[in-house]
Amino acid sequence: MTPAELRERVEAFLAEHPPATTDRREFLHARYAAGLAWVHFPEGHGGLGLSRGLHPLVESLFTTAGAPDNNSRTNGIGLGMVAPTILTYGSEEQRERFLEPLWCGEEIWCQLFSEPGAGSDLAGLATRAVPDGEEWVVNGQKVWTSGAHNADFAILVARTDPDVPKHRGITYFLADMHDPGVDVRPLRQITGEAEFNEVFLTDVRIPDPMRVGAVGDGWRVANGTLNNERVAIGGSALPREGGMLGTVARSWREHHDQHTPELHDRLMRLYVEGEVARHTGQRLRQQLASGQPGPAGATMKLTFARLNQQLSGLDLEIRGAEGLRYESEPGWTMRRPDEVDFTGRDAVYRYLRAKGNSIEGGTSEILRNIVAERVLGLPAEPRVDKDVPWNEVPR
Amino acid sequence: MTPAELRERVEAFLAEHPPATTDRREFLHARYAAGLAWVHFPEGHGGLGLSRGLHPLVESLFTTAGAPDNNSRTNGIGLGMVAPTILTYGSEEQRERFLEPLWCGEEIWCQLFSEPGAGSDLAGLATRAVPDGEEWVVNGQKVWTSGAHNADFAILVARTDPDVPKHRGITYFLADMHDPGVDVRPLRQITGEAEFNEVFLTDVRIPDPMRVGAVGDGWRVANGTLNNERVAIGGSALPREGGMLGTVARSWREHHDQHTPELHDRLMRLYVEGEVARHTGQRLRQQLASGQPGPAGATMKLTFARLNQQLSGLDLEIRGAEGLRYESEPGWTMRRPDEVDFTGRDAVYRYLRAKGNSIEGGTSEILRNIVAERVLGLPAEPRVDKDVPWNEVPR
Amino acid sequence: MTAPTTGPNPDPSPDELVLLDTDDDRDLRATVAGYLAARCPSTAVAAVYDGDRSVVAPLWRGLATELGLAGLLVPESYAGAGATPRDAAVVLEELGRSVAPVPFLTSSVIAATTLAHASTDAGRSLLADLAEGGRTVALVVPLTTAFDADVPVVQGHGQVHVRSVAGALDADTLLVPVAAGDGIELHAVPAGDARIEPVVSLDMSRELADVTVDPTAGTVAVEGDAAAGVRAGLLAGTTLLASEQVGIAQWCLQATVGHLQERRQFGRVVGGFQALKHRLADLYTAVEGASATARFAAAALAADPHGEEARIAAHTAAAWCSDVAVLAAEEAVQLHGGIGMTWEHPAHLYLKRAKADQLALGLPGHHRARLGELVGLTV
Amino acid sequence: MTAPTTGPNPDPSPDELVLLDTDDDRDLRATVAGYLAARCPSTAVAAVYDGDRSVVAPLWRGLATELGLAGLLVPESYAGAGATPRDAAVVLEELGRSVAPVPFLTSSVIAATTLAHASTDAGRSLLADLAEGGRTVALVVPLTTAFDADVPVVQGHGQVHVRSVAGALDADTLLVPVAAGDGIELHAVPAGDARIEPVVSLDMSRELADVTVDPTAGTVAVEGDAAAGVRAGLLAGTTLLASEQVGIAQWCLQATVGHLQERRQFGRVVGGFQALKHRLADLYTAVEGASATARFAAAALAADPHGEEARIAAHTAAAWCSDVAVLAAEEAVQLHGGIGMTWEHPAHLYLKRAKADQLALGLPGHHRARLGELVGLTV
Repeated sequence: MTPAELRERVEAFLAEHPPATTDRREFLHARYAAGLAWVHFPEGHGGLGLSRGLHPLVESLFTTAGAPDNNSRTNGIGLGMVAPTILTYGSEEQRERFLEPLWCGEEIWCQLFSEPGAGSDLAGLATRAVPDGEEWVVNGQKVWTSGAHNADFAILVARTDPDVPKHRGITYFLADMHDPGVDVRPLRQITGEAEFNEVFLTDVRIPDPMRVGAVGDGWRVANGTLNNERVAIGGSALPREGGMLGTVARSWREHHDQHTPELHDRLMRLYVEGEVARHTGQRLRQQLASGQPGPAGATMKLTFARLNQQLSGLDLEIRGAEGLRYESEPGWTMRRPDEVDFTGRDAVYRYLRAKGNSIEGGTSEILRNIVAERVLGLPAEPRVDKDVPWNEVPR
Repeated sequence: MTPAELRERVEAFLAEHPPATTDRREFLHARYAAGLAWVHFPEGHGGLGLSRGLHPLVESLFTTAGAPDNNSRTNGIGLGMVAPTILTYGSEEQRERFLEPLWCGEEIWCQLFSEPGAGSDLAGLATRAVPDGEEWVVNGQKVWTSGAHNADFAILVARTDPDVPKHRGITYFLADMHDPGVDVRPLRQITGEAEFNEVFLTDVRIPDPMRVGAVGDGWRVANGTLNNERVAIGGSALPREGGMLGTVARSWREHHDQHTPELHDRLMRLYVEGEVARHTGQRLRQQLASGQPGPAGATMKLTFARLNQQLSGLDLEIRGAEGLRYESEPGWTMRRPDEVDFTGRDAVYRYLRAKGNSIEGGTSEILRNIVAERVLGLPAEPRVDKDVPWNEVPR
Repeated sequence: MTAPTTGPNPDPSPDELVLLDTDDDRDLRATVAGYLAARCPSTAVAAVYDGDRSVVAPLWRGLATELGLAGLLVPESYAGAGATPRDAAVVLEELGRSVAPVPFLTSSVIAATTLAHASTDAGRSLLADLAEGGRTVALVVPLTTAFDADVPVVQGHGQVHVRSVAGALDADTLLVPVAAGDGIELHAVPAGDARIEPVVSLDMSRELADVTVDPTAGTVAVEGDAAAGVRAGLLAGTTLLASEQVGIAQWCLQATVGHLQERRQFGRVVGGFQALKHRLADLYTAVEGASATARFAAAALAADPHGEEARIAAHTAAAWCSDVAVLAAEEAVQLHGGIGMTWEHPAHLYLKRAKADQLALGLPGHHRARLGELVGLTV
Repeated sequence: MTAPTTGPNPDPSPDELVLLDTDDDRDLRATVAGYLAARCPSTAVAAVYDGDRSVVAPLWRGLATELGLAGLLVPESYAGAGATPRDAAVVLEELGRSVAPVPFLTSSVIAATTLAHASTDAGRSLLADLAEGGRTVALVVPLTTAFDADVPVVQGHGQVHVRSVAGALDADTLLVPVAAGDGIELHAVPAGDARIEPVVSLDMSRELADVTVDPTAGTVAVEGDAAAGVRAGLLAGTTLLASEQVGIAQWCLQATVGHLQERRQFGRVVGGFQALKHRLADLYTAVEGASATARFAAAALAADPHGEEARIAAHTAAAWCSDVAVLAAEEAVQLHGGIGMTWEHPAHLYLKRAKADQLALGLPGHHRARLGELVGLTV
């Protein structure tokens, strides 16, 4: 289907379901049924089996038409990571059960992957899942779980066989966050608030049909999920002066008293890098659209994190004495925000929060390894734990 | 002995041997005999057994008095590396034979360490030394030998036992560069000239008494030599705007037409770093003088290399169109200079030559390993070749 | 390939400034460090961010009077310790190392050095009270004021507003620069006679306040042209802030190295991964440079507080140490991984102090530009 | 810890500029690359530094006429290929990749684009001759002239001297900007009528010359205000120099990765050491950015040569690609170890070209400052 044809199809749908007058829930389910939810998904599952590159076009047409939102902000993990994983690795039963309510924003998802002892080395995870009849019994601790306190379901990786090397003893599950054994506790971060959670799992029971992929094959499935995450990051087009760059450019234009040639050149260096990132992202999307596989996500995320951090740090210098004040509500007071808010809060928040950008979703160190090994073909790190049973590796 | 007493001692010597009227050779041998050659050496070997920290004082008093120079420029390796090695690891016979003519600049030394296949991994060297009666027969190729074409003697490391792990099969020798088996060929570098040489060794014969340290103990001795090298680098005090910084500051003052705020801030960043390096060096010398061991050389050499490179690169930008011209004699024409000339030649030469500063005498990568492991106590790299016989390691 | 070796020493300066700790320095450091270890846990500093300032007053009283640090830089003739900026540098390295929420920099360095120019009995007795720890004083200028900028004076009638003042919350006496004719005089105003509103600050361990004060209030402490005194105070503050930044940077480097020596991933000690080793080696080099440079600046100020060398050294130290402390804190957060992003781990306290210090008393770029003017390198 | 995911696409721009090679691009690239591989070995380029320029003339004749690149950007109405800057970008990536010592940039890009403003028969026929490869033309300005600076005109009487001109040594015709009233006109001067002295240059693969010429000599190619033409020529030169820099950077990255995949030390492949892996990953990211940005600039120039977008993109590409090419060449020399410092290894040819290109047509800092003015960010 050509972009033009697709555009017609969307316009036809909008004519039939005027956003202004159509009930939100009805609109969303109709859009799903029409295959216009995510056009790169197969027919019958909210898509039309088109190329991924066409999705942004559809998205923007609906946005422009004022179509109702499907909780894309609070359900980012569900839409960005869970859905493609269930589509690719899940059972037909799981697709039927989960994809539509997920896309419609009726069921919110979170991700139970990282652990205190398994961050970059996710495959070293220690949460155990033991079979018990038709169910699995899960015990362990997860951390850095965003949205766990709002989530209905979670994607979960647990160790089902400690006696084999770490990558081979992991299994991937869909867990019910309303299970009594799930204890969600806020994890306060340096901004003062708690975006994330620690999740303690005590005898959580998961029916075997909620397993994704084969027993012991969870590492492969988890990598599928994480690749989607990296594609999602920095994967969408920004206008010039979009994102953090626009914010800092505005504060430059507002804080004339602080202008010095030195701050100006640093701003322009970052402006140039922002433009470079924009053009790089555009080319990566064109490669994706034309079916050329690109290293995509990894380099974009590296750049996104560095730019956010350098820009938000420079912003404080540009603001001078005002940069020393943290006056946007609620200041340091502990709270549970629904999302990262790089626009609504002040420069101090942005500076501190941006520090997480090079850690969350794969540290910049791990991403550089990925680029060096998978893109440049340089040798992997010497792996001392690769062929050793998980329970014999020192930790 | 206090600095004041030492100063008196030097002034007495100068009164007895007026530099203006004393024969150069006579003066140098007298200074050696008086223990004022290198006061931190033991009595009888040109020193007074004082602390190393007092040497600069003596050096400057003699310089100020216009005392004759001992070829310190052309014999830098002899003075900086060979002498301390012979003093610490050599036999009494070797000290007697070599130290005085070395210090007086009558015998010039070079260093036969690096090989095409053994640069950073010096211990992987492949030059073989085989015993033959009271002599050793040496075959192999060395590279990056500065001054080999002027040298009378060389310090040489060669493999005497290929069947043990690399560090244990190396022996350290003093070699006669006039041996017929020594073939010195110029190695042209990116400046167009050939400061260094390749040295091909074919059945070079070395009497066993010219061995330094025990057979198989050469790695330990070589490390002693290299540590001296690193102490020597950046080890002497510079005035403000000394070295490359002064050169570039001058070109800033001369090239007014090229001034921009951006170039100015980059210049000032490097100016600050230059001052920081100067203060750091001063403190390191004070630590040395007060007998506190410091990580010394490694961090200074890292800084020295980076500053030289960034300053000389900035200099070309400051000069604009003039920075595109390589007009100092002899331009690109191949020649054999006696020394690195950061002051006599033009900015293009400095830019290109400075590139070597982060490679020669230990690459910056190796130096960072040294700082991380020896100073910060971080783990060493996984060593796959540590316990493997040298001749079984792939190369 | 052999590096060029260095020639004979062109500048031995046998009487060069000493950049090492003396035995006295080591004793002073041990005393301060021990006191802080016992009375200033990082949990107490973090509590300040949640509005619990209970650690502040007793800690400052103890440092000021028990250890007698309040008057460290005050001449003995004013009941001070008559110590030099070199000694204050040692103290500030330790205060930075534990991000102590005390007004030593604002009262005992900036205000005390300014008051050394006191020209009235009121001013002199205030200095003596400060020295004994009886009074804590804050100079009422924005924290971002550079020592070589025009002194921001309070002028106009009635209540005048000064934003983002450091040390005012802890002070019982404010030192207010007031326009007097074509000069500046300093008024000593009881804190109770001014409105001092706390500001939610990036760095709550040096919490700012907005001060509203009547320029005619208080007694005159320095008459005529007090600008010289204010500049001297801010010069001392700039010079010694660099030592605080050194303490911050050293803590961050040490904590990060310690963490990476313990933390294991992929069956290896994380500190053994070469990319991290090289970053830490570079950071170590930068921090070593910072500590030598800050000490040089303090020694230069001690040697000649009015000399150009002291100003050159202050600009150099401010430009370098500000950025190094921020770099060290940012690397600490990053290299601790997720844990460094949590409230529970103290790294954030150092990040916030380091970033606030970078903006304090003139930006690094400002100091580089001014340094250029002093050494004859201008655009 | 999960990264914030991105919301719906705010700017899909379905008609955005294409930054990928088309099939035609791939054919053109293969043709040029194949020709250079056969006729421009790095040893021949190194020989130029020793005064042996024998590779230059036949190589340029072949590229200009056999491959028909001389008139690539010249409209078909002037016997040119009527191609766009996008095509020229592909050619310059390949010329950069083999540091080819040919005047394509100076004659076929800068001079040709300038002459497209020809207003006389002499000028038009010169453009046609250039397009057929019959003539090679050089604009007589210093190589460091920026497209948005005042056009440096030759004025005065008798012999006037212009230093550091690129392409003049290879040209048979010089294009001389001459002051005419309050405007500028361009004179076409036979090379034989001027003194052209070779300059020992940092980059001998684009050897400079000092030109001495009589402003009254030659025939008028562009009358009245030729400044627009010169600026257009230099804008095209700046835009496409970025693609040359991309070719340089890509060669350096590829050669370094290749070397490190082979070289063994400590019993390990050197490319497996993490510190080097991370540096190369960062370099790769920078080089990928450079290639997307240079291509965007060429596409923007093709889309609207007079538009602001083209100027914004040119400044951006010049600022980024200049520094990335230098970084890539410097990393190549460093990471090849000693061998990269030798004359025998080609790395130095790329270092010299990259550094010279950084100084050409305006420094990166100049382009950043001008970009600021265009996007409304000024000091």
